[in-house]
Amino acid sequence: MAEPLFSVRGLKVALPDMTRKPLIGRAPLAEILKGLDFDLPRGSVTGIVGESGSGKSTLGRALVRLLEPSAGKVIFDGRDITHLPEAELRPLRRNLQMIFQDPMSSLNPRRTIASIIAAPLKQNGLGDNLKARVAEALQRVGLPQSFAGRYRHELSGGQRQRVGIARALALSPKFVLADEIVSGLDVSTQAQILTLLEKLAAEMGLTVAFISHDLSVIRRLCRLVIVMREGAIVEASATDTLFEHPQQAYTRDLLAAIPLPEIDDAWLLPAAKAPA
Amino acid sequence: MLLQRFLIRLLTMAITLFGVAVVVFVVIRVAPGDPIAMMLPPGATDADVARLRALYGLDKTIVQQFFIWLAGVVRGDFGTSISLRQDVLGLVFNRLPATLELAIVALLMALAIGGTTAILGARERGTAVEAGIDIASGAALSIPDFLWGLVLILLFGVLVPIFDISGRVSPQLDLPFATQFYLFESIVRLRFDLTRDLLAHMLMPAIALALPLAAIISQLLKQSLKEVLDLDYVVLARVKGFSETQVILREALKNAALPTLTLVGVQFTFLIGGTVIVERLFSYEGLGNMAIDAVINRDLPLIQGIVLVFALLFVLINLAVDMMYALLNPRLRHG
Amino acid sequence: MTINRRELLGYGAAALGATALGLPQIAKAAGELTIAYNVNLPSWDPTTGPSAVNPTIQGLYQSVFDQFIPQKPDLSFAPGLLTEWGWNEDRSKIMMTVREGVKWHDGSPFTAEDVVWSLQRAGDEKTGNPIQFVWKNVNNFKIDGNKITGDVVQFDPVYFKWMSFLTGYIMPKAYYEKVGAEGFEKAPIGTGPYMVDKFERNAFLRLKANPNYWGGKPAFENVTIKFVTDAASRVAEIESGSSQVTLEIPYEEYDRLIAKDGLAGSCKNVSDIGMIFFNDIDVMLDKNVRQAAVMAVDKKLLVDRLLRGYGQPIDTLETPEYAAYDASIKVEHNLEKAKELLAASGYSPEKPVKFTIQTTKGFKPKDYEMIQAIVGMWRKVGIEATIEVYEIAKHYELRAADKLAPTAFYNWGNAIGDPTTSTGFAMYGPSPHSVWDSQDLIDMINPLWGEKDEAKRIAGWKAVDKYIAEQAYVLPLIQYAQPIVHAKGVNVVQHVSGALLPALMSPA
Amino acid sequence: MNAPAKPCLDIRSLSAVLPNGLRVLRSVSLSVEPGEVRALVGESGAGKTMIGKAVLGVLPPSVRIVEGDMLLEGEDLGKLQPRARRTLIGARTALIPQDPLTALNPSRRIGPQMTDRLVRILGWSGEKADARIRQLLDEVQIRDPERVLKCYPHELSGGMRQRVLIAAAFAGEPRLIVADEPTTALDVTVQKQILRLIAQLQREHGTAILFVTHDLGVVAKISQKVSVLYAGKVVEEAETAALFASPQHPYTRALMAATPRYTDPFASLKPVDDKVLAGLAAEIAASDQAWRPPHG
Repeated sequence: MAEPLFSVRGLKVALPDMTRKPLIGRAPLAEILKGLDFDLPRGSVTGIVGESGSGKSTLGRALVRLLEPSAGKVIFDGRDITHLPEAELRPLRRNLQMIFQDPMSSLNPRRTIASIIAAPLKQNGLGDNLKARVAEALQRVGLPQSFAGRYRHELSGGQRQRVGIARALALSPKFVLADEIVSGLDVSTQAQILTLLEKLAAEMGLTVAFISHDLSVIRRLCRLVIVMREGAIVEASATDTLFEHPQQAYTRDLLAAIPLPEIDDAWLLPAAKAPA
Repeated sequence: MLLQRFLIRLLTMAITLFGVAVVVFVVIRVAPGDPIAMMLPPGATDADVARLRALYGLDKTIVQQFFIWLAGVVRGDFGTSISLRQDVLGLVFNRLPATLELAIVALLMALAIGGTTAILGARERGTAVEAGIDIASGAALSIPDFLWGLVLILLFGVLVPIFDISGRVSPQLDLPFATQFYLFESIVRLRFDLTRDLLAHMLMPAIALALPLAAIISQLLKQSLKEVLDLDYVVLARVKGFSETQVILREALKNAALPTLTLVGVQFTFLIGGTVIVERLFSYEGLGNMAIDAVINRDLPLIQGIVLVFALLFVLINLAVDMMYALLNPRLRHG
Repeated sequence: MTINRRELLGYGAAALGATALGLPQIAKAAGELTIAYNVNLPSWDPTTGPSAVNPTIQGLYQSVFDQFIPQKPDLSFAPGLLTEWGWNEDRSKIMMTVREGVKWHDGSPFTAEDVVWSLQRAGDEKTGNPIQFVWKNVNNFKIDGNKITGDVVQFDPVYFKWMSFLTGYIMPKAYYEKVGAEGFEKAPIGTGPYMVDKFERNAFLRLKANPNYWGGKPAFENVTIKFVTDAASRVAEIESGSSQVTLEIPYEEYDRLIAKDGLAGSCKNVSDIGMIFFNDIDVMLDKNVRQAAVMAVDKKLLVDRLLRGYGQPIDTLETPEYAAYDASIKVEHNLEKAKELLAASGYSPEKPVKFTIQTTKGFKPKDYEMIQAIVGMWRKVGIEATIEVYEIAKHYELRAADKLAPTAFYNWGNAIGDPTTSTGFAMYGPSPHSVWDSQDLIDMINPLWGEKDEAKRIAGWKAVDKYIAEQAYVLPLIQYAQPIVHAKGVNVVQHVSGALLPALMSPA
Repeated sequence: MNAPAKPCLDIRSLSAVLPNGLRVLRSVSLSVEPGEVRALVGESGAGKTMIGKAVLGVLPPSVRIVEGDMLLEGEDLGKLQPRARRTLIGARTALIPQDPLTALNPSRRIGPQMTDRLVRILGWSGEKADARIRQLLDEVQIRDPERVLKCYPHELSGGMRQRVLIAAAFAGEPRLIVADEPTTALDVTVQKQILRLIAQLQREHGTAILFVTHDLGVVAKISQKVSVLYAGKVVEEAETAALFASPQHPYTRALMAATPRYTDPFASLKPVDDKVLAGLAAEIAASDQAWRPPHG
């Protein structure tokens, strides 16, 4: 068994708490992540689930080193990147890609789709044969070639998210962080994007951290799940295990709170427990 | 915590004022124009020049002069005006109330005019009324205050002479006032005959000062109002059954006023700056009018005193704006 | 748009309020006169600080204080508080006789003590009198009844003329010593035709007729002088009827206003001239250039076109009202001659002589426009002048340091009309006011300062003026006319000194 | 249901257009019976929120109603003067908005924001309104009403704010509540509590609700009847139980298949078939062709 792509030990992240910032001097630090241990195996999709405030997005940002951990260790591909300075991180960046939650705000409105996809390629020294690479990326995410010359506002939500995926995957990264990438989409589009990501992850052997608040989506896509709450890991296990036999009450509550598209008169009754 | 904030604020104010004092002190001494050359009569000799220089302490280096002056200021002595031959602090505080009254009346008018048109424009958004308000405020904004002054003088001073063109009060009147705040004191003393005379003098300069600011307030507030009027809580208020005017006044105005407020603070300092020229135009006996004479005569101590008072005023206005901001924004108040 | 009833009522109320505020002005009582004055009165002490030498406010001082010797509107001298004055034979002593029976505004008697105290105070360095250099020339005053004698320290032929000029005011000794400088600023008294009733700095001055004035009670019982420094506002003041008299407004406005019903005007030449200083540097050392520069200027055209015909071209620094005026000094306007002179020095319109001309803009009526026109006239003959605009304060500083450009526009007032205070200080090298400092002129002027024979002295100055005109050491331009507009119900007598005196006004 | 009771809300053939002539509502008809929860479900652009706004009279100025009637308890809203319509809507309806973070005025305290409608529109006395609000706060399980009433919105969590908004909506005993995606912005656990609250209050107060949502899961739990919308058109209307038992329209079926379901991951999250979309497009085109805008 190969060593995991990510190995995280005792990860802590503290951020300035702007709500408690005094007039002068720094804001006091608030601990967002309170010591996390986990591995992300190579070539698998790991779901990170939690409600707002659970720290799941902070965790994602710490993995791709947009945030510097305050304690603990983050080993990526055998290399300790916990406190790596930005200059040394730069060559690693092409392997640490990110797909954002809001495709609208992460795409520059004044640039064509082609140039949006091409930008990270050029930056990482893959500027040769640019046109072909862009064409390949578009094709990979199922967008027609005619989209190369279009702008952000000419695209639908699902198409924008495809562009986001194309941009991240054009570099054939080792790791992709997908942060709530389907939460703003309609169900029909959501299904398409998930199917696409599922297919690409399998084809390209990607290691993906898939952050979501939606357990249904996680179950479909991920092999492993990490459940987070208030900056700590509640439960982490293989997806089927977690859904069939949730160990923690919190996980069970989360599952019970999901309104399934089926008639269930008991669901809304105050005292009722969800049927086993 | 609050005390700490207050002290820090006080310290920054003091530093700002000191900086202003240094800059003004140096600039007016380096700038062309020498107060002694200004008062040299025909026939004066170089010896006379030297004698007068020594008399006014201008024979020392700028640094020496500054510290002599500063030592005086610390004791509350801002020196003696060269041209008016009186204590600078007394002169300045004697004139300041007139300018403050004018500026405050102008500010109130600007708020009233700007606020009303903003609310009307926001309520009638997309109609000819809004377009009319936009054109009017465009005109008000592109014409500077002193030109408004001239227009007003022509309109209400000459063609339809309903206001007084110059001065602050009719010289014929006997004033019972104990302070220089004539307008406020006339109201407190219930001497509304005097209030009317004071207003008849003050309205034209006040309008001239107020119009450009009113236009800015109108445009900015209208814009913020229109933005706020699309927000969920405003929609909710409409659903509750409130009329558009009620919605604007109760729900939108306070939140829309926040961005306007900061700007009004900044603009108010401009307005006070504008009093200099407008007071001159209307021969209004305020600080600005005196400032122009002081500059013409190169009356160094007086210029310093006036500028420092203006600077103090600006600093205080900023403080007031910050406080108002906190008062209107509960997030900051409890933050 | 929908305006509901409540709003409509609101608008109506606002409109009503505005009209109510603007109700008719307070009715003016008979014997009331309101003047819109062009400058602020800074200080009530006419002998110290910048106001002492500010010619524009002398009219206000002269209403409240008496000068040692008053001047009539034509600049001639007449007996006032001093009824007689003069030198002894060898000019080593002065003698003065003081008018009797005069009272200060507070009712206390005016005496020879006051005269002596005022002279001594004016000559005291410590008071900051900018003209102390004149008054220090006589000291050791002795009083005998209403006669005063004094010892001459250094003979100055203009000493008595200064008694009508800047800082030549008689102040109340006892009162001043009692109330002090601050107290005097608050409640000044004099012996003049008007008493200070109320003074609001930067706002207005209310004067009350002095019933006991030795020269007779003035016609108007109450005079309000509003300080209206902006010319447009002064025009509005007189046009709206708020004021009955005003002065120093643009000539265009003057012509427009006096054509209106109920308004009249007077625009006489006063003792104020416009000139261009030549500095004895660079190309101005070339006499041909100077002469050409003078000859090329059509002064009549400047007066007619720019000043609407008000004012008078001049060829020397003396105006016809001055003691040393010499009508025979004429400089012709001759473009051909100017070209020839320049050609002699190797200049032509194609290859012009170049220098800078400094001017104020808006300090005097049409100053900048006049310089523009002159530069245009010069260009035709082969002079290319670059205009540099400066503030008047900078002019003073540069002139005191003798650092003006080769040519610089300025104006010169000379209310007593003596040649020393015009040609003298303007053209005498050692004076900080002079710009042309050549030795020939210094040598020529030197003996005149102490000349005891008045006729010889005046003749000497005339010769100097003639020499200056020949050498083209300066370019005199015009004598200004002072526009005064007044209601037809008021008679105004214009004083050539430029002082606007309410005591000279009467109901028509 | 033989009683000739008037529907609480009756929308008849409502059409609305944008300035460019595009139809955003296509002859929508639906009714909400008293005490009933009617779900409006659809994806973005389906016009579901637009219908709610049209009922409440808060459509954006760019959207113009060109056809149709809206009857609130038998009163034709279109025939009323603006002022009367506003008052009627204010008195008989309420809105539970989507985002509790933006639906409360940040600069006003909670208390007055909850009582203003009761006092100023319904004309209640201050004491009565206050007592009523406290009662409702208790019903939405807010335990310290004293504190909450004095709070500014930013001092409360999202869930608390939504409770406040729900309490305020029910306080005036409206006949109809428009709930515009009221739980979309909330976490699932909070969503469940809020849905429970709404259902409970709805039952107790007998209020009719027009429940706008994109989530078929929520539809299944809360509504008795449902209208499925696509591109401003009602494509299917049914009792909720019947709809889930046997969806008739291909789009409804596709929507159900696309909806995630953790219990059955591989039967759910199915992309919508292109044939279904093509069929919908044809249906919309046909309906537009048949439609004649009244009076141009």
